[in-house]
Amino acid sequence: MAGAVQGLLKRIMPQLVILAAALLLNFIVFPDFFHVDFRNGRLFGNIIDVLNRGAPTALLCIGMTLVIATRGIDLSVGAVMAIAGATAASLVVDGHGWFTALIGALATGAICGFWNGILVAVLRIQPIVATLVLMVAGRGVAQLITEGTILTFLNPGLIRLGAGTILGIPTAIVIWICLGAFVAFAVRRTALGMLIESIGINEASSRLAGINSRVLLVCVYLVSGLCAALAGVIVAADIKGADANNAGLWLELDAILAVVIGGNSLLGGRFSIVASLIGALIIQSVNSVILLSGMPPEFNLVIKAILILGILVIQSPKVSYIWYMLRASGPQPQPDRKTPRPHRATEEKTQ
Amino acid sequence: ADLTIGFSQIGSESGWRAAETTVTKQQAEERGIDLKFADAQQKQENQIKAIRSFIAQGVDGILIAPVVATGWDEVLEEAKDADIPVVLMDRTVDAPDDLYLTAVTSDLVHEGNVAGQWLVDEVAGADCRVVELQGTTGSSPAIDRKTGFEQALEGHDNLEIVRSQTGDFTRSQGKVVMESFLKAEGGENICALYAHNDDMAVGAIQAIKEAGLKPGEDIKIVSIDAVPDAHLAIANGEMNATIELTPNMAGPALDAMEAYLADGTMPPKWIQTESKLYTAEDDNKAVYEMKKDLGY
Amino acid sequence: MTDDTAQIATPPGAQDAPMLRAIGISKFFPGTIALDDVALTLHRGEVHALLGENGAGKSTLIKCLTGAYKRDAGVIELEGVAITPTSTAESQHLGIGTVYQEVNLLPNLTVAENLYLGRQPMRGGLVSRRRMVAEARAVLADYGLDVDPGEPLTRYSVAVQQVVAIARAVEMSGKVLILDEPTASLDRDEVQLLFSVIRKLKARGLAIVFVTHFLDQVFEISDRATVLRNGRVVGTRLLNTVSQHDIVTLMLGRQLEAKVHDRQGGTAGEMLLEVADLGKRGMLEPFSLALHKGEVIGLAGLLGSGRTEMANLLFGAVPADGGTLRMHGKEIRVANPRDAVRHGFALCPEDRKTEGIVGDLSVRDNIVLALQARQGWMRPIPRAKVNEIAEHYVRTLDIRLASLDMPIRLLSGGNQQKALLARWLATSPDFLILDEPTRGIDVGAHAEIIALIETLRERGMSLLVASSEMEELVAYSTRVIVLRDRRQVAELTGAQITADNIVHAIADDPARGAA
Amino acid sequence: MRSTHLPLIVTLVTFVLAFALCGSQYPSILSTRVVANLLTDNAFLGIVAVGMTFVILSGGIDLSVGSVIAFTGVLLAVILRDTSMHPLTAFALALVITTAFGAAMGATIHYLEMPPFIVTLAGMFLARGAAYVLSTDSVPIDHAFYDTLQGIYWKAAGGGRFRLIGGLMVVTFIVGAVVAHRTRFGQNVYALGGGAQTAKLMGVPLAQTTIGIYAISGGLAGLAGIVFSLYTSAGYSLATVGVELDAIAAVVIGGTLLSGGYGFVAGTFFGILIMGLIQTYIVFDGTLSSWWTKIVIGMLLFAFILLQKGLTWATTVRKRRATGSAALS
Ligand SMILES: Nc1ncnc2c1ncn2[C@@H]1O[C@H](COP(=O)(O)OP(=O)(O)OP(=O)(O)O)[C@@H](O)[C@H]1O
Ligand SMILES: Nc1ncnc2c1ncn2[C@@H]1O[C@H](COP(=O)(O)OP(=O)(O)OP(=O)(O)O)[C@@H](O)[C@H]1O
Ligand SMILES: [Mg+2]
Ligand SMILES: [Mg+2]
Repeated sequence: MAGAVQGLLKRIMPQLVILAAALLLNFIVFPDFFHVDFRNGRLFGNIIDVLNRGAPTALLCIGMTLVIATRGIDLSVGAVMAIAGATAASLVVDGHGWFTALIGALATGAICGFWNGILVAVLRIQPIVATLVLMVAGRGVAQLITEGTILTFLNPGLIRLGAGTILGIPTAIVIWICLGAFVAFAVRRTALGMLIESIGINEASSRLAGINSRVLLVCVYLVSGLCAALAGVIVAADIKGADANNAGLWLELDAILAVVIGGNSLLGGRFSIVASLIGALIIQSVNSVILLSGMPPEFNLVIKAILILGILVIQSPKVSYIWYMLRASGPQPQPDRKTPRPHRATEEKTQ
Repeated sequence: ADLTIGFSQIGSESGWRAAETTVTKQQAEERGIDLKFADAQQKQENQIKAIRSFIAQGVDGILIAPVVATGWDEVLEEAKDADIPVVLMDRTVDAPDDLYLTAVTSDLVHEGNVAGQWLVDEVAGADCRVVELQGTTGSSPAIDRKTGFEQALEGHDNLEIVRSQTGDFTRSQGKVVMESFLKAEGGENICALYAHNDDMAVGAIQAIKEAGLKPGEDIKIVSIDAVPDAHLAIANGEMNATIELTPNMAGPALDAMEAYLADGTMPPKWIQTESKLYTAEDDNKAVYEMKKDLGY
Repeated sequence: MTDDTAQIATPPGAQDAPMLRAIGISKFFPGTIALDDVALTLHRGEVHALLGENGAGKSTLIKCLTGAYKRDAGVIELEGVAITPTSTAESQHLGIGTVYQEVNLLPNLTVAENLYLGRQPMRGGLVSRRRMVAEARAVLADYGLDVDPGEPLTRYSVAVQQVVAIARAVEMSGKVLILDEPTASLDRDEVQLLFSVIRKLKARGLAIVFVTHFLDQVFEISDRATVLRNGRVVGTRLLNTVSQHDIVTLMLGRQLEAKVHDRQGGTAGEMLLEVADLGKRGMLEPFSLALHKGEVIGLAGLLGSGRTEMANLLFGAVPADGGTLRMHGKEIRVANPRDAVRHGFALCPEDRKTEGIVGDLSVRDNIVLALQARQGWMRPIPRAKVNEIAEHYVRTLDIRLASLDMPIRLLSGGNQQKALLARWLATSPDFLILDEPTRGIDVGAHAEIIALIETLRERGMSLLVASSEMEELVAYSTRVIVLRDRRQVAELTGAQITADNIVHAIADDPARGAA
Repeated sequence: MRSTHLPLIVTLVTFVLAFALCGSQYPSILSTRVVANLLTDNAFLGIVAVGMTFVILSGGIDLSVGSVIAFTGVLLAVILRDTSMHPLTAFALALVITTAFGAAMGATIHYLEMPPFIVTLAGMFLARGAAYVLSTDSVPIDHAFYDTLQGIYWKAAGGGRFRLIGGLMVVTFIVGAVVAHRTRFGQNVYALGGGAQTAKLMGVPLAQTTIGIYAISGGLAGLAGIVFSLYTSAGYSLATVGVELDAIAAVVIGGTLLSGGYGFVAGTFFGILIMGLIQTYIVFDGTLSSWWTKIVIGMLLFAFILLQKGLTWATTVRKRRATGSAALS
């Protein structure tokens, strides 16, 4: 047990360091960054914002991590967010309760995930393309539900999910931390984690070893769909309205970025959800730097690009291998796990 | 004879845009015009493709809501050659004006100007630190509405724009960015918010509330478009003013088109729609009821 | 023993300067010393066998010589000039052609493209595909291979691919040719064709390194042999001065007592599995088979005869399009490997790289994978249990590794094979299917595995073993099924099971082209 | 016909069928105008798609192209506005910059062993951001030379105008096809897609090839940027958002496997035409609302992928049956 914790720490150390650096940067551009106080019933401060605004990405990258671990990718999550938000909104607008709305939204998310799963696992369409379909069409579906308008709602129950608080902590924060913890724990306490990694590394072998790769794949995309749906509901609740066209726009890229910053290989295999979550926070802190710096908006993208690049280079396998070579040897640290990445990219290719 | 008219719409990125589409379709229907609608998904190339297809199809006239001012000469020439009249909606293009019949637009700079003017009068000389929520970086509404607003503030040193960041014309970004403003400046040090569209303003209102301040009182809010939710907010005293950008550009446009096709009457090159200012004085409840079914 | 033997052991015809000399080569991997101060001298026109147990360091040495790995110490001289190739490309330009252990060709290219990658015949600055195909056909003909070079490589069997890889290496090698277990998946005739090519090159004065675990092949083709053990050279011998026995002792560092098995009561046990005309169109003619407990059925046949297909069909890896299976008398459905595992089947596939190992998972996880899969994800095997299982098999199968946590792809070929065996033994199956179980396994392990099969049989397990090695089949089979052209052509039992009989059953075979 | 050519055939057939189908519904689709429009309007997309084909064939992906096009456009516009540089010089400069940019990404991918998806994603932000910094406003280009270039077209019977840029695209495709299939570099690209590690052991110069591939993609994105600026005679930092996805879709519809190693440049050409056809069809129909447009595009994309899968699968199964025995004879 203690060993497991230690292992986890060892695994997420680079991410923690980078996160610390990013927060420090915030502190430099805005000295009051770490200041938190309690205003009309809620914790109030930039740190809280980072946690709160990181929620959608964080939720997305829980599912995305699993998908990527199976050597897949899910471009549709942004669109699924929009659909789920729209569903929830239209349900409450039609006078249903917030719980019904939530369930309805999650259901649509599940359906979307299932669809992706079938395309990937059964029809054997390459994940990028398979999910591209829903990425394109999904937003349309969402707008179909809202008929192109921003569907505003006033249902307090639903709004609480996004803008409310629990014991002064914004609900969104509570949700993503709990879900993240739960999933991370679940995959490691059961054999799921290992089986998912196994099919991500070599599906042929895994099938021959008797793993039910199809069902597993479908489940993984389903989970991704559910996470996206939850994120969608939170985003909609946060602005008291479902904005079909903009909700979660391009957020899939942030989620994938978070997973990679979390040190997970896009080629599947070993994964760590916790690390991905930290990755999401890193991205959000970068956004926060941009907002607080007060630079004119035309610089946003350049700043973001440069910071992200820096981060990725720092933890790129090669660089960390050099690190590791400088520090004397130890049994199998990251480098040897990662350096041969291109390696596996290329074996067991059987089209 | 009932006409076939192609309409190349930018997309459906905002409530206002959706309303414009709805109204256009209604207008066409009333006139018994067969409207061919093409959504360009925010891409100029798609609009150009659409127009070319309209020409190939031999429609009687073309309506364009250009996504950007530049880059239309070539395709407009082709339309001219096929002598199909083109009417621009809600944005002019910088092409020789013999290439299109007329342009039905509001004056974006003017809108910003009205907003600025209102704020100047509102604060009446008192010092006021203003924060600005810009539209999508690079989009002409964002640029012009900024310019207009700044023009209005010129010479009024009591008004100062202390922070200006893009909120991408969306509610959620509006809220996020406003949150950061409130922290970076301190809510009590901000006296007014100028948002380039109502969606962002509505988002910002929520951020202000969550910060424990009273939108409309502690922080004055003026924005542009006059979408239903904005009227509602004004009615609830959470917002102070909005400048209307009418979604009904198609009415005048189609009138001009029909007249021209009927007997070649040349409309003026620019049909400006009015930029009406709505404040708490107006009966926003009523306006809301009236507008809320226009598909905003 | 010291290396002065190397000086003694210089071939008569080699007074001139050596073609390639490597001195003091060392290579360290985290947790392993793969090579420790290794010396190797190759003379012109000699075939030099490189021998050693699994994990002795043969492949690593080769990779260091060809620049696939960066050596940590040592000097390499080619014709007296020190060289430090940093990539295979470089060593190729220097005239060192190599066939690495696993078939290393590109599945997406055609045979010809694979053969000529990097040196395509050009015309007018452009690659001339027609000439490429024509030349490829000519070259492959030397190896008795009549395939369409314009077709994708993957259309042909492992064997064909292996030959193409060899042909490519030969074409590349102006001075040195290195073959790492080239014959692992070849059958007799192909081996003979290969040897005739090697002799030609030898006559042309090339130096040839030949890695294999088949000692009789070593003695047939090689002049000298260098033996590695745990990354050290334990000796270099002129082969006409020593016996197989000496070499084996040198490799293992101990005597290998050859035990003779006498099998009585082959089909003693009760009926386990009855297969009735199972088959798949275009892959394998429907066949029937009755398998008793404690029976080892050997599958003999030439490459491409359909042994792998039979194994795959039985295991549900390839869905059959007809036939029934009855286990313990009652009918069962095996539509996919999961069903098979549930019914106590197990299959060690032929192609360990793409169908066996899960490269990046630790050896530990790889060993328990099948067991875990059968238990389902809800019931994880407790950590302690996992370690226990893993350690048990690492011990009993003598798998050489730095730690149970190292990714399995870092194990040497033979050790990977053992780990896979462990994976399936851990599920304690009733019916174990082995497809080429001893491919790439060293003599010591070879004997161990044969012994293992024996003990499993005695414990009442039933096995189906596909193998290209007659002696091996004879050693453990209680019954031998011979396949030809994807059809069962003969069944030998009891006393009939002799190498000759099997060869005959296979041999009288009209059509035999590719593969 | 070789089994490897199958996807190409499939795409071609699909296009012809689709074209005939649309034509039967809207006869005016079969006019020279529409054909000319297909070439003109998709010129820039086609040119990027050629580069994208190389990248995807090598098992990589390049998300930066859309931004690079926009950047090039803005760069040209700003140069021509603020300096007296001749367009041709500006073109050369732009091509050098974008090619270098691509090469830099390739180098990062190879030497730092970072996944292309991420490196080019960062590249996408960077290029777009650079465009913003140059000018957020859209900058019109009016230069005599541009007018002359735009003036070059052949007006076919039926009013279709075959413009310079359309021709440029076709030329790019032809050159691309030759490079991919008839040069050693091209073969190395395929090898890389088949398996980097194996390719390395077979002596393929990984660094050189990878960098080359992304340089080509960058360079062609630059060329596409030039074409786009000719197309719109302006530079706009918000232009061509998401074009990378269109290009990827075109490449995939064209029968190239995203996992690399299998595919044809020519296939991409038909992929482009198919996508163009979809849009034309939707416009001709003219009844779809904004959201149905999205949905229909998605569904058609899906339909094409499915059709390909189906055809490929059907034929390969037959093939395998054949091989079973072929391998032996
Ligand atoms: N990349 C690596 N990282 C760590 N250890 C390695 C690596 N490659 C090889 N080894 C270890 O080096 C030793 C030698 O491996 P090598 O493949 O050379 O053995 P071999 O003689 O070829 O065995 P075989 O006959 O089974 O092919 C083995 O213990 C193997 O585990
Ligand atoms: N799925 C397949 N499609 C087409 N051909 C195949 C397929 N599987 C095998 N073959 C061909 O059928 C022949 C059978 O190969 P296979 O390896 O199964 O035979 P084998 O008897 O197992 O020989 P070995 O196991 O010694 O290689 C090979 O020539 C191979 O090319
Ligand atoms: Mg080896
Ligand atoms: Mg076989």
